[in-house]
Amino acid sequence: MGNVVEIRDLHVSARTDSGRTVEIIKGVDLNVGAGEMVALIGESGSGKTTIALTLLGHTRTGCSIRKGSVRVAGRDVVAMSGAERRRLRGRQVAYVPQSAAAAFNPSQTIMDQVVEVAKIHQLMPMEEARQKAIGLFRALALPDPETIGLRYPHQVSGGQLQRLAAAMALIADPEVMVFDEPTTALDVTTQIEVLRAFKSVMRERGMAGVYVSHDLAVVAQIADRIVVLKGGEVQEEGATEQIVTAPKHGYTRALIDAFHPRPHEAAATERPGPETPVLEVTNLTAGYGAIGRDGRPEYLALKDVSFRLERGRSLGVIGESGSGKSTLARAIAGLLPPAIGQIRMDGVELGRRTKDRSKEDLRKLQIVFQLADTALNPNRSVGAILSRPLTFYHGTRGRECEAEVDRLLDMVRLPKALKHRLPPELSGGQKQRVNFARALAARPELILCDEITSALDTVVAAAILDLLDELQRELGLTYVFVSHDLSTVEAVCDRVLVMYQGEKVEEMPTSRMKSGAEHPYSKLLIASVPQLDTGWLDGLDRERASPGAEAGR
Amino acid sequence: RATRAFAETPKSGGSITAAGWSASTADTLDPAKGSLSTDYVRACAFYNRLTFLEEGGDVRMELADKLETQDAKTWTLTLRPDVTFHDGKTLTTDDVIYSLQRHKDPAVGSKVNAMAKQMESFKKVDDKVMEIVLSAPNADLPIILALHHFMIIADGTTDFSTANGTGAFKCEVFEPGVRSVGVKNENYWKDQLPYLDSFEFIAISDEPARINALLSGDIALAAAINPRSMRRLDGVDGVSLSQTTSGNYTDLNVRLDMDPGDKAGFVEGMKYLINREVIKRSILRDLAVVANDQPISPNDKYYNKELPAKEYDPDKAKSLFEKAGVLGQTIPIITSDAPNSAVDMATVVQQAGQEIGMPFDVQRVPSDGYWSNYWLKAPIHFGNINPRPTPDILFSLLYASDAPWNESHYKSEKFDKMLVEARGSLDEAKRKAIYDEMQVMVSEEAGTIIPVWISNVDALSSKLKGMRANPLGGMMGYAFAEYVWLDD
Amino acid sequence: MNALIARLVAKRLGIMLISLLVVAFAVFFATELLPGDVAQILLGQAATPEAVAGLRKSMHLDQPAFLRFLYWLGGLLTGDLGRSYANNREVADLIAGRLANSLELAFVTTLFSVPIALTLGITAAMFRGSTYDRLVLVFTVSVISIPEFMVATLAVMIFAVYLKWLPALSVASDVEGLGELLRIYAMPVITLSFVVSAQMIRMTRAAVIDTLDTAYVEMALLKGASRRRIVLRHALPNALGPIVNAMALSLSYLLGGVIIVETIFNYPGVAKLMVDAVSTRDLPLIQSCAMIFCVSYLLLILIADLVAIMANPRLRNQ
Amino acid sequence: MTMTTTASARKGRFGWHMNAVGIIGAAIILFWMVVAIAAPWISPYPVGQIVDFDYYGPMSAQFWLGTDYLGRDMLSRVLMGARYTVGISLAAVAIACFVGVTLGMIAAVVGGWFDAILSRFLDALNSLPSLMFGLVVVAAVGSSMTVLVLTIAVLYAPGSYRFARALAVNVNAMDFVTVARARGEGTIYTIREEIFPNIIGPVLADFGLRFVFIVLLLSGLSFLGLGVQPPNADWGALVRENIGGLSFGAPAVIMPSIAIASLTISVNMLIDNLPRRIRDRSE
Ligand SMILES: Nc1ncnc2c1ncn2[C@@H]1O[C@H](COP(=O)(O)OP(=O)(O)OP(=O)(O)O)[C@@H](O)[C@H]1O
Ligand SMILES: Nc1ncnc2c1ncn2[C@@H]1O[C@H](COP(=O)(O)OP(=O)(O)OP(=O)(O)O)[C@@H](O)[C@H]1O
Ligand SMILES: [Mg+2]
Ligand SMILES: [Mg+2]
Repeated sequence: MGNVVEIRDLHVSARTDSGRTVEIIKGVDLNVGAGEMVALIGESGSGKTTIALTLLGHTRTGCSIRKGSVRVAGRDVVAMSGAERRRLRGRQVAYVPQSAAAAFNPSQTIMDQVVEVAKIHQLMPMEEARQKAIGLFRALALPDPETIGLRYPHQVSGGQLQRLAAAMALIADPEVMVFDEPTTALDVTTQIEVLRAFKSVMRERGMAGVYVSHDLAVVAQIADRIVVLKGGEVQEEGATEQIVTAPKHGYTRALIDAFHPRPHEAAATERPGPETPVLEVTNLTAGYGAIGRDGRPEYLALKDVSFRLERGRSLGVIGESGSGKSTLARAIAGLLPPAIGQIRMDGVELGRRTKDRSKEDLRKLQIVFQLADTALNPNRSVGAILSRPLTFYHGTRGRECEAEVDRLLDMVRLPKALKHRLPPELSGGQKQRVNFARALAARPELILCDEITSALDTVVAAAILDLLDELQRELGLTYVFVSHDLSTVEAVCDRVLVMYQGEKVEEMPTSRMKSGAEHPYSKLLIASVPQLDTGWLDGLDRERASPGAEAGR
Repeated sequence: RATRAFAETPKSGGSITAAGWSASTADTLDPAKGSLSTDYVRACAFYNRLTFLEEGGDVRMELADKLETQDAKTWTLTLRPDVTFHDGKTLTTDDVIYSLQRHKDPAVGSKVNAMAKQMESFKKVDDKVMEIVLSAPNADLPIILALHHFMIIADGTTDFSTANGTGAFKCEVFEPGVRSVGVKNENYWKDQLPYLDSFEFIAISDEPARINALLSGDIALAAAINPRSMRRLDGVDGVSLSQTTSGNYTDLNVRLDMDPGDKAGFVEGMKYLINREVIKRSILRDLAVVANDQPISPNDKYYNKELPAKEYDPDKAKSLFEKAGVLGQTIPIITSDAPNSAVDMATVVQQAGQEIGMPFDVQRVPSDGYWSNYWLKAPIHFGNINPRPTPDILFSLLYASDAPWNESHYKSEKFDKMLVEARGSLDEAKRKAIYDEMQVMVSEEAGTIIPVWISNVDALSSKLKGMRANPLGGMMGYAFAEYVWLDD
Repeated sequence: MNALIARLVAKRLGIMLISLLVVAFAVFFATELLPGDVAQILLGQAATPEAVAGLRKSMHLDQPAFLRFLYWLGGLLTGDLGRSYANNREVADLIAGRLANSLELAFVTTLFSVPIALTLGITAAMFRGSTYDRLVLVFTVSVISIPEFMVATLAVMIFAVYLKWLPALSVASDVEGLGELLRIYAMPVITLSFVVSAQMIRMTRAAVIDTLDTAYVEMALLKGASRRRIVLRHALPNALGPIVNAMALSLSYLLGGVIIVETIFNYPGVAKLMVDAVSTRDLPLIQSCAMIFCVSYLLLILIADLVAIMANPRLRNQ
Repeated sequence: MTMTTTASARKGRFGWHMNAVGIIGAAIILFWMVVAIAAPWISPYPVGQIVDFDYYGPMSAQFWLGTDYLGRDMLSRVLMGARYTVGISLAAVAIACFVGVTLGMIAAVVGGWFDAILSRFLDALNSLPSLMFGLVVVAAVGSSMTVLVLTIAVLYAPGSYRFARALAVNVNAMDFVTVARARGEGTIYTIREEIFPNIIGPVLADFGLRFVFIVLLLSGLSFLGLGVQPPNADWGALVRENIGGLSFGAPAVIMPSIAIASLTISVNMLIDNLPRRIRDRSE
């Protein structure tokens, strides 16, 4: 039997806003055999999504297939008419998007959207389609398979939505499934569930698939073969085992290196004793919604959290999505006034909200957000973004300010020429560096980092983590590092604090994390981190009898 | 053009819709309060007056059978015997006394309160005969009683949501600001009249819309056509025009008691600066007659033919302004859309001023509230005077020292004396002589500059016959409904 | 869900009452600021001081204006709109017929213009960037840049005077049958539709384009849905909120803002009534009209918000 | 993530490029602005002078755009009218949008009572009939160019406010605004530097539409006695006073209409085709 998918010499070009045409896929060949799962990995912007979409005969606005053929089940989608292509989509090739939350129409019930493919292509009576969907829900280990379809997208969790998106793709029994980073937005415990569900369904039905990801560890669990992309070109291709254990290409090696975090070395000057901590949080309780009569908000996202943090140290805060990590950071920064509890910096109690804090207090404590895209004003140049805190806190202006900006850019390893660019003209990694440099510009003592590497691909993330580590040593900074990714925490933190449903369940040194976690939730969390080992997921399945109930919440 | 052949024989039947130019919620069926054309049209259709002013300015008896006097002070009025109101009640002197008396009560809000005050007392002789005693002799009483406001209503009427009159039509619908419908009064005291079975009167304030409605056949009569629309109507089949040059005028008033009107020579300068010929030709498209700064119209038998209109003479005006010491000063002129064509006239004056180095600052103010806020008040402003049937009414309303509408605040004892003298005189020749002199005085001394007489033009479907001119205004002095007929 | 809507409606009604009060006061002071009063304006050229004083007394205008205003407000609470100063009729009677006319016209215009605006807006969004789209955009701007009175006058000249298809006036008095009704409303409705559609078309286009850019629309495309299905089933329901809001704002114009159309077609509606009332300084009538406009404006916005909520399950099921 | 990916394609400074349609729009606007400034020198006749005893005259060598209802030269009137239409409308729309947008942004950032009260107040202002408002203004402060511009600005600011507020509320929820707040920045800085650049695109589009409405409103207000005084007239007023010539297609009514359309359409053409740098800032 031949290949289900055959891509030959694919060239995709895009027209930029200024009218230039750039080539984003430069002659890619790809085969997917029957029942085979091929992974496309590579850094952001390498063209993974673009290739995946060509399997459905689709290119995003402004892009077009310039040359080459994409054969799916023997027919070339490039040469097809619009109507033929419509018939292909959903029925023969199905797509599971990166963010299921965005891919579901918020105003229709899930069931309507899941069976829509059947309706569009008139594959079966609606009742039958519904029954089939319920069967799929069950196969994908979704809770309440009978009724979950009646809910609206916002009424189910992210992990569930991701599985529902898979059900939506599977309803028509397609020959090829295309997964576009289906787990990137999920936290580790959920990710495991989703991966497991995908794997079993695919295996059961013997479908072919293309799996797009930048996460090698994830890919290692699910793919038979891996294709490594960079800049729209194939760098290396091989069986999973080979790529993971014996990469040939330099770029692949860099990817794999980046995956193994360099363990954090504790700060050199281990100062002993009862020095006043930089940050001391006691009994912090905060939440959202209307403030009740007892002074507590309607919904508590943070319950009675306390910890201390010494100068030059870093504290990792981990926990699943919604466990209150960001809320903690926001409360400390004064963006969300706490209902109860105190926050002391250098022994002095801080005001509850930014308005109540002195400029000096604000300067000493800086916060860096997860999404550099939204944290940087898209309309101010990098230079302007960086010089504002300098002018605001230190009154630096003119030439002096320019010099300082250059120094900051240098510090975060960015070329000076970037100063004149606007954020949308930067890559993700560059943006995150600028985001971080802005915090440094204030010359702070304590930086709150809220998932600053989660949105980045591994190579870029590793570079940022290195930078963080280095700056800490150079400038004696103190970090609170919020993340759901344990390996990053491992890379920068001295201690970790595990959060679960708004409560601190455990705190321990990073070094003891793998072995010494006591709380069952901490244990689950730590065990869920994918390993760069093709057998890890299957091994885990054998280890654990039933899939965790938490993820389905 | 207005006086079309009257030889055709009238036909009875049919109904028409006619459109005036303004209506509002203040529309009323109370003749005393009437102020707009719609009010007058309704009043003429639903009520009757004691007398009626004919085309040539002669008085015809209407509800009155006879109106006689010896001394122009005490008048004996005899009513027609056969008149009934719409509700069936017979007309008596009580109704007349009630109708006239109420104008003197300020609470009624009568528009002719000032004129009614001279009717000192009324004496009922019997049901058909009564006496009216004036405070001072006035030979014009029969004409005064022909004014629209002096319509006769039934004794004791206070509710004007419908009309109970003696007129040719009965009021069927009255929606203020919207429309009114009258149906033929079968018991009308005049033989044959009215010819129409019913008529509807509406107002279309937008002039092009009014013409369009006529051209499309939606209405049979469009009143008050703008001269510049003539080109649209000229030569159009099925449309005829009815033109009346009555005493309507828009005047430029310079108050004599205020700067700059109090400076000798200024007013005279203005009289030379105003280009009457241009106003007549360009603004009014020749639907006007050049006037000579006094209010009595050329159709009137008392019109002073010897009195010339001042020619446009910018040089003379300039030297007069120089004499007055105002040359080069910026002088404001208040204008508005409320007085007919006043904005255009103001620009003509302004342009002329500019040429001799006399800058005028033309200020167009809202027509809303113009009459109460600017008219009679601003130092230089425009006014608009509707036709009045007698020189006496005009002079006492506009030029006597105590005149309520003394537009230029003209004051002359000699003038006041002459006015009283003429009023009380039954000697025609003497009156004519006095009025001639008064016209000269006003023309030379007062600050009211009357450039032209404005003709009123109504456009009508050529099926509509029987329209004639009337000194009281357009639409046959608003009384057309009673006299017109449809020809097919 | 019903509780939420009930709460929202209750809150909005509360706000509406406050707004109405504010508007009532504002209108009152504005009227007071205008020179001249009813008596003076009614007497017009004949307004001698004695005559004005007499008339004022007889109309009970000699009481302080503010007192009369409060009195009117009090009457309003019991549903009594008072009597018109200008012609001493019940304000309610004066308004009733004309409001009905205005509502009728607004209703017919809405029926006519909303589908057209939706179609043009949606299709322009579907073919964004195409010549068709550009044409629609230029068309909308041209339409709003032609003065309303010109559109109306042209329409009359063409359809009534030359072609004689339609009457030049739209007196809704004695209508027989649907055909007659359509004939009578045709021109005012066309003119008004020109005026109100432009904004609606632009907003609809923008809102639909916004949703067409979303991931779920792309997803629908990848499921093989046709363009029609994508727009009607996926984009439109999610763009409904902003669209309905824009429509509400445009349609709120149909009651108070149609003075030109009412004048040219001699259509007896409330806009002209209000202008009359202002020019005669007829306080009770001005106030009542202002209240009507304000209420209709707020009601439309409320309806728009409710539609937006009903269309959005996230809000609906809060 | 898609934002990141498109970024690389946008590299380079090509954002200032403007397409042909935009350039045509700008050229027409520029043309009218030059006309507005130079009008008194290039008008062949004084605006108020009656140059022809005929009226609604056709286009001729002597009177390029014919004559109006009084026989005045239409070309001169249109040229001088440009002063008022372009000048007043631009000034008024600029003020209305400036005030509306500023207040809208402040309301969005400050929120709470300030927002609630301001919104209610402006809603109420919005439901005041504009005719009445115009009359009150003339009665209270008289009439001058400044008053006219301010009146229009007041009439149009509430709409602008509503629009800008809705946009600003969305931007206000973005992280970079939170960062500024965490830094301790004041309201003025926040709205000027963080919010405004991100709503400018839609605000400009709104500006274009509002401009069109103001051009037309102008003629209505001059009939109330506000602003442009005879013998001058803005274009809307020229159309209105010559509307009687419409039935025989007099240039006196056609020409000012074309002038209005050319200006309003080109303003919108320019705005719709502004360099992406400016227009798409908020995307
Ligand atoms: N519509 C577009 N117009 C212009 N360039 C585009 C467009 N869409 C994508 N690109 C460019 O094409 C390249 C490949 O994009 P693609 O989305 O396929 O990358 P990816 O590998 O999926 O990245 P990511 O991991 O961030 O999802 C990128 O450089 C991107 O900037
Ligand atoms: N503005 C808000 N209003 C109401 N609830 C909120 C708000 N922001 C967050 N929450 C809720 O508070 C809880 C904690 O949220 P938080 O953002 O702190 O989680 P997190 O641990 O940072 O999660 P993630 O890993 O997804 O960022 C969640 O259940 C969330 O739904
Ligand atoms: Mg991608
Ligand atoms: Mg978070």
